[in-house]
Amino acid sequence: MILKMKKEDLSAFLETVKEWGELWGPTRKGERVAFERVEALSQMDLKAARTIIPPKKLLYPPRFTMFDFDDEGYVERTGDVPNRILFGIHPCDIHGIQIMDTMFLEEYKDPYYAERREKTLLLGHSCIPDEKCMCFATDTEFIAEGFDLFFTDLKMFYLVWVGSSRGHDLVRMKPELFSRDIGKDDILNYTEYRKWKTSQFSANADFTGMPDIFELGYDSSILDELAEKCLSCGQCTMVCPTCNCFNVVDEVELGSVEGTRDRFWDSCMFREYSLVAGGHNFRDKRVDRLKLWYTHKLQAYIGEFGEPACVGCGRCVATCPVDINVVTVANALREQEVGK
Amino acid sequence: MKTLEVVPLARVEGDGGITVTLDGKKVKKVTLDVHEGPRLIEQLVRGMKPEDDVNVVPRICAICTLSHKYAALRGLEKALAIDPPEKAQLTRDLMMLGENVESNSLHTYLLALPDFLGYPSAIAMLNDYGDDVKRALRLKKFANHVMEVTSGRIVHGENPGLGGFGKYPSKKQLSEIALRARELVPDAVRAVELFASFEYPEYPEVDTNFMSVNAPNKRFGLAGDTILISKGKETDAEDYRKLTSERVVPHSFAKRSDYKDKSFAVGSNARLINMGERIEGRAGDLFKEHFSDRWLKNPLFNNLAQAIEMTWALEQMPEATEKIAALEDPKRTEATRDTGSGTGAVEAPRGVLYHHYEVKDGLIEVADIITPTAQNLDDVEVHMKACAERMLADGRGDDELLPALEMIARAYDPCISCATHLVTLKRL
Amino acid sequence: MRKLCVVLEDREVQDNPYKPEMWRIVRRYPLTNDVNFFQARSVDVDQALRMNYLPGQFVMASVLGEGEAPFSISSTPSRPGLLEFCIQRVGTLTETLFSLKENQTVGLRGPYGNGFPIDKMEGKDILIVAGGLGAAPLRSLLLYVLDNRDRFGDIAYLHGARTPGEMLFREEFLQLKERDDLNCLLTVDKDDTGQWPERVGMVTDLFKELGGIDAKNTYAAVCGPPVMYKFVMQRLVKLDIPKHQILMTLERRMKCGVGKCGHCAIEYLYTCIDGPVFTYWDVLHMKELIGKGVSSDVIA
Amino acid sequence: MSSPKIGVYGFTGCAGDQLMILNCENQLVDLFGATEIRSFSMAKSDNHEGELDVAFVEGSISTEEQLEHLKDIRKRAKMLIAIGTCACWGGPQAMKLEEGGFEKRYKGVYGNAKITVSKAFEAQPVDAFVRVELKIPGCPIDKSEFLGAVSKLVAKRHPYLYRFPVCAECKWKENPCILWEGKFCAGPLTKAGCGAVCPSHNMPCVGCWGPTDDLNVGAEYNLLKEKGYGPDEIVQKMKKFGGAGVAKLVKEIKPTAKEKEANK
Ligand SMILES: Cc1cc2nc3c(=O)[nH]c(=O)nc-3n(C[C@H](O)[C@H](O)[C@H](O)COP(=O)(O)OP(=O)(O)OC[C@H]3O[C@@H](n4cnc5c(N)ncnc54)[C@H](O)[C@@H]3O)c2cc1C
Ligand code: SF4
Ligand code: SF4
Ligand code: SF4
Repeated sequence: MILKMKKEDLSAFLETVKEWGELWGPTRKGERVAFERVEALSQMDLKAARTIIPPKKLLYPPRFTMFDFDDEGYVERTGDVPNRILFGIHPCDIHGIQIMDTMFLEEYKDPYYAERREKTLLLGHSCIPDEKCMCFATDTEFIAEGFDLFFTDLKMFYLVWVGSSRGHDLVRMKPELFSRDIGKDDILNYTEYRKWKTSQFSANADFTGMPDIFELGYDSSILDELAEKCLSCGQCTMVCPTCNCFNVVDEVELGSVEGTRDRFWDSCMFREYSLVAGGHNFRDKRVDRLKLWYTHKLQAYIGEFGEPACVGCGRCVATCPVDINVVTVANALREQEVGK
Repeated sequence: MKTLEVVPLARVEGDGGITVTLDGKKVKKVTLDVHEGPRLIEQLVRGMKPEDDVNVVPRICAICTLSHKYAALRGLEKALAIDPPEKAQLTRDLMMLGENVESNSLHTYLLALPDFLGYPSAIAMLNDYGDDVKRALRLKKFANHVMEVTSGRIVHGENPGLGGFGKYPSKKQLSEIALRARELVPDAVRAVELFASFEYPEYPEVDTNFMSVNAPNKRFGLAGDTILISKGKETDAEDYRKLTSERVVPHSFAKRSDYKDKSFAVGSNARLINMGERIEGRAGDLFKEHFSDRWLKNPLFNNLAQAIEMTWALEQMPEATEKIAALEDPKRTEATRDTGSGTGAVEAPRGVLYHHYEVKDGLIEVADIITPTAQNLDDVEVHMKACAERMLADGRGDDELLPALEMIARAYDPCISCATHLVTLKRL
Repeated sequence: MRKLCVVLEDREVQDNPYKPEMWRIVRRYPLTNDVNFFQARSVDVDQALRMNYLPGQFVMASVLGEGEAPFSISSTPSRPGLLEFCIQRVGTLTETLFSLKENQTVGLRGPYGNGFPIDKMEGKDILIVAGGLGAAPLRSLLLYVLDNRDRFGDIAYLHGARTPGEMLFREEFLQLKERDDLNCLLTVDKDDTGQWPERVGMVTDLFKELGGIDAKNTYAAVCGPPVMYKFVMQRLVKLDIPKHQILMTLERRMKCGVGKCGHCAIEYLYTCIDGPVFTYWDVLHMKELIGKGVSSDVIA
Repeated sequence: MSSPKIGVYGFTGCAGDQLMILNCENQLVDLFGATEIRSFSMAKSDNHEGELDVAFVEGSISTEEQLEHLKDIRKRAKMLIAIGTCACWGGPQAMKLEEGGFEKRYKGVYGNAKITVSKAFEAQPVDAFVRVELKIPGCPIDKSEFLGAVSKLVAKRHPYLYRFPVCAECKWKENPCILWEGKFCAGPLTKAGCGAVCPSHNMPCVGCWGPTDDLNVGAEYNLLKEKGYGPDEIVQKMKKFGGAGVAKLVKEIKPTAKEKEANK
């Protein structure tokens, strides 16, 4: 279902749906763009290309408690998650959440992710690509499903895709703001918009044939050259919408048998990640870790699911201080040369 | 009731000791020794960029970390001709108020009070003075919070930098501080009342000099560009060397200072003696009520001075936070030259702290740091010696002498990483 | 045929796959100087019934306040009730496990992993090659095939240890030698006791004593230290056992056991759900492992 | 469970770590309840030396007298834990470790005057002299990291400290990267545990937790050089806190292929 909404009505709409839960959206403070809890549309920056951390932080916080325990056993800590409406997420991030859903909601469903996912409504928003966006190369620049509502900004008005029954419920909270009256001009407008968006990309990204190119170039020294530059800082994994690795530790309370089992974001770029007891490390060399990361994103996942585990959001491009990212790695492998 | 938090605060000491050498009834020597290992920080920062120096020098002392940071910033900003924005200045003032309350509350209530009340430690006071111990902890916790909000963390915060702050406290944080500061004023006043109610023994009384930084605009404050010497006399902070001729003594890794061959005192006492009349509000009234000529001779009054000062600091906070909140967050000011020299003088809780720098082509060539405890050491020895002599003449025994001397040493609030309270008597 | 395989529906019984259930340690005693035998019984009977597993599967074991780690089940599902493990003391969690007394509890969840493909192995000859701690999962397989003796062809069990003192389940295996429906060959690298009744030498030397095997009809299961794999694989390939009938278990760091934490991933395979049992053919495709001992020589 | 006997000792440093222990207002009661604090001279005067289960040692070692004391503590303690970056790595006073020049610097401060208290030498971390079971770094230590480790010890469990760099925590806090702006940040070289306080205040990490397990000092060096920093300045910035640990690492910095080319 696609509806139409006047742009000036958005604020009122968000004000209404806030009744259902906390409103979250992209905010800017200097260089920092982040999804934060807001009170009104005016606090959001809908023009920003991307937040530093993707919306995964709301579904899967950097560190949280899984269980409380005492000497009787473990009791899961769930149930304290508020309802949230996440406004302003872009198609790439919704694709990212879909990949996370596959990870966490299918076989062995993760109750922590599931709870937050269940309580978070996704209200997408169209975006203006910048020079780092490469969703055109991963086929994630548009989105057809996975959201509750999706707002496409066509300058004069919004086209609003209703993607779920819960999205529809939101519409029903303020039906007078929406119309079904879509005419020929609107369709033309939308076609123009798609063309315009497609013409905006400038990143030099091309992932075609990646699985084979990876296979062929796996042992090439090009990857060693890149790895020599890698700081092992792990920023790339923290900002990637499809990175889901975690570590688990137990904490105990001082002088007591009680404690918590906590879980926090880990990174395959860290040495400890593949370290096993006795000191053996399956990926002691930085290049082995780099290979794991990039085979996972650009090869293995394609082999398994037919699409890369990269949604083209450009975060690794915007984050890695030494320019190691899906684009530079793919190009280096293809051209057998580390680009400038 | 279970309020055991005070236990560890019973005694704070550093690595060192006081040695009193007696020969019959005569005092041969009183020395305050510092065994704390040497760190040579001034030498280490040579060749460093100023921005790196301000990370390193606060590590001289965990209790006065912000004073070191501020003194270094002042010295280096002068050297590099940086004029920090007003909001930065105000926020620095606030952070200094925080450090002042933290240190003064700890020292008055938890370290000195047991001495005056005749308890071995603050924990021992719990039964009879439990409320006071709780007051102390309240004040200290709040002051730590002020330091954390302004400087980034409780100890060695890196938020204050050259030309300004990395991040300014939020309006919400500021208004919370204002509110809490108002609530806590009575706790500070109570300390004043307690210390004003004691009899101060005459044994340690000796005339001495007092030095303190002269706060600008005829106000009471904790930083400035000139130094006041025993009221009246004023010297530019850049001439700090004339005020504090430093020397090394064989029994200590801490250097000593004197002024014109005579000892002098710095600290709350000195600040109030030199500038106390400028204080307004409740603290001003308290000062007028309790100040007397005996303050000029007897270091034990330092505790009373600290309590009054703590009241002042709390009273300042609401206005300080309002001013900060009213301003937009400015960018940090950049250096306008890369060669120059400057001396930063601030009032650390225990007295004047100097950081002098000479910078050449963007690198530090000379760093000279003079800590308040170093300046006080001679004065501590002078007063202890006088006290010991008089008490011995009066036929007092070692068991009375020892605590009396400890009490004097502690009254100066010697910084824990440079000096201590432990007294040993050595009979020849 | 009895269905032992843990299927999806069973898994969903556990609504929080990370949640350990409490089990009581009923016995714990040393097998060697750094390996202990643990026997555990579920505190909750239903839980014990749910714990139907395959040889080669593992559980995640928790000690309160210390953490969690994967351990192969050493007992056989053909003797239900108690779970058995043999655990080597190598790090933090294992050290704390060794400090637990009988009757104290541990948290267990599982079983996880694919286990050995029992269905496919039925009717075939079975060749088991164990080295060191590799005997932990292989004991489960061995006991299972022996308990279901009529459903398998010839069975050979080859086991190497460094010294007699370091051989896990030494007495148990020596006793198995008595059986004439099993070719049980035991060897030690070095006999430091002078009392060792069996062979001295490498596991690979035992292959000489196997006699002729019907390679195409044989499933080989191998588990042991990395160096052993290298040589044993060469032998097995030389014997002409098809590479997809050579089974090996891989070990990786694990934090969840259910394919979420990422640590055990090798390319797109997760050791915890796609493994830990892999065929040699699978492993030959793992680029990460090529050139790292396991498979290099065979490719060359 | 009998409560472990604990001692807390301070050597050359700022006493900040002991102060942080005292600043754990809310947990102090528990700490004193769950353990038997035999010696903690900064906190109390009735100190009993003797056998210890755990000795916490703050500060670097820089005089003969301290060294004797340290060895004595080691002898009495089942477990010795270095707390704070000075004890773990040497701290700021060890930043010139392995560069020589101690005598000169000593004279620069004390001139030729004789100090009889004890003989001084260049400050070094505790593990340069005795075995250390665990390092809890930080300048000063972080309350929760410290208490987390102590709670585990009291419960007879193994403490777990983050082994990855500050950058991880920095990203958890969603800060823009300072290196990206072309400015120095020691985050990638520094062990996490502080919560990335400095980058969260828009200030670069100065490295006060000391080096982390896994870092690429060469890569950071090259990156900063590309951004216009001079070689000496980079090394100096890296060495501010990490003392012995970083001194070893900077030796590994090798010229890049490009530099080698240029030098030819
Ligand atoms: C499928 C599988 C089956 C195993 N079966 C057995 C067995 O039957 N007996 C036995 O003694 N050991 C077995 N191991 C190895 C065992 O898991 C490790 O020895 C154990 O994790 C060491 O934990 P630790 O806390 O003592 O070591 P530490 O070095 O302190 O490790 C800390 C944590 O890292 C992880 N970790 C470290 N080493 C390993 C490793 N080798 N594998 C997986 N995670 C690791 C764990 O989460 C562990 O708790 C098995 C491993 C796997 C993957
Ligand atoms: S690839 Fe870049 S972001 Fe990732 S760990 Fe290496 S340096 Fe850090
Ligand atoms: S700002 Fe510093 S700590 Fe944060 S990610 Fe960048 S390099 Fe790491
Ligand atoms: S960010 Fe770096 S400098 Fe700041 S506290 Fe953490 S470790 Fe220390």
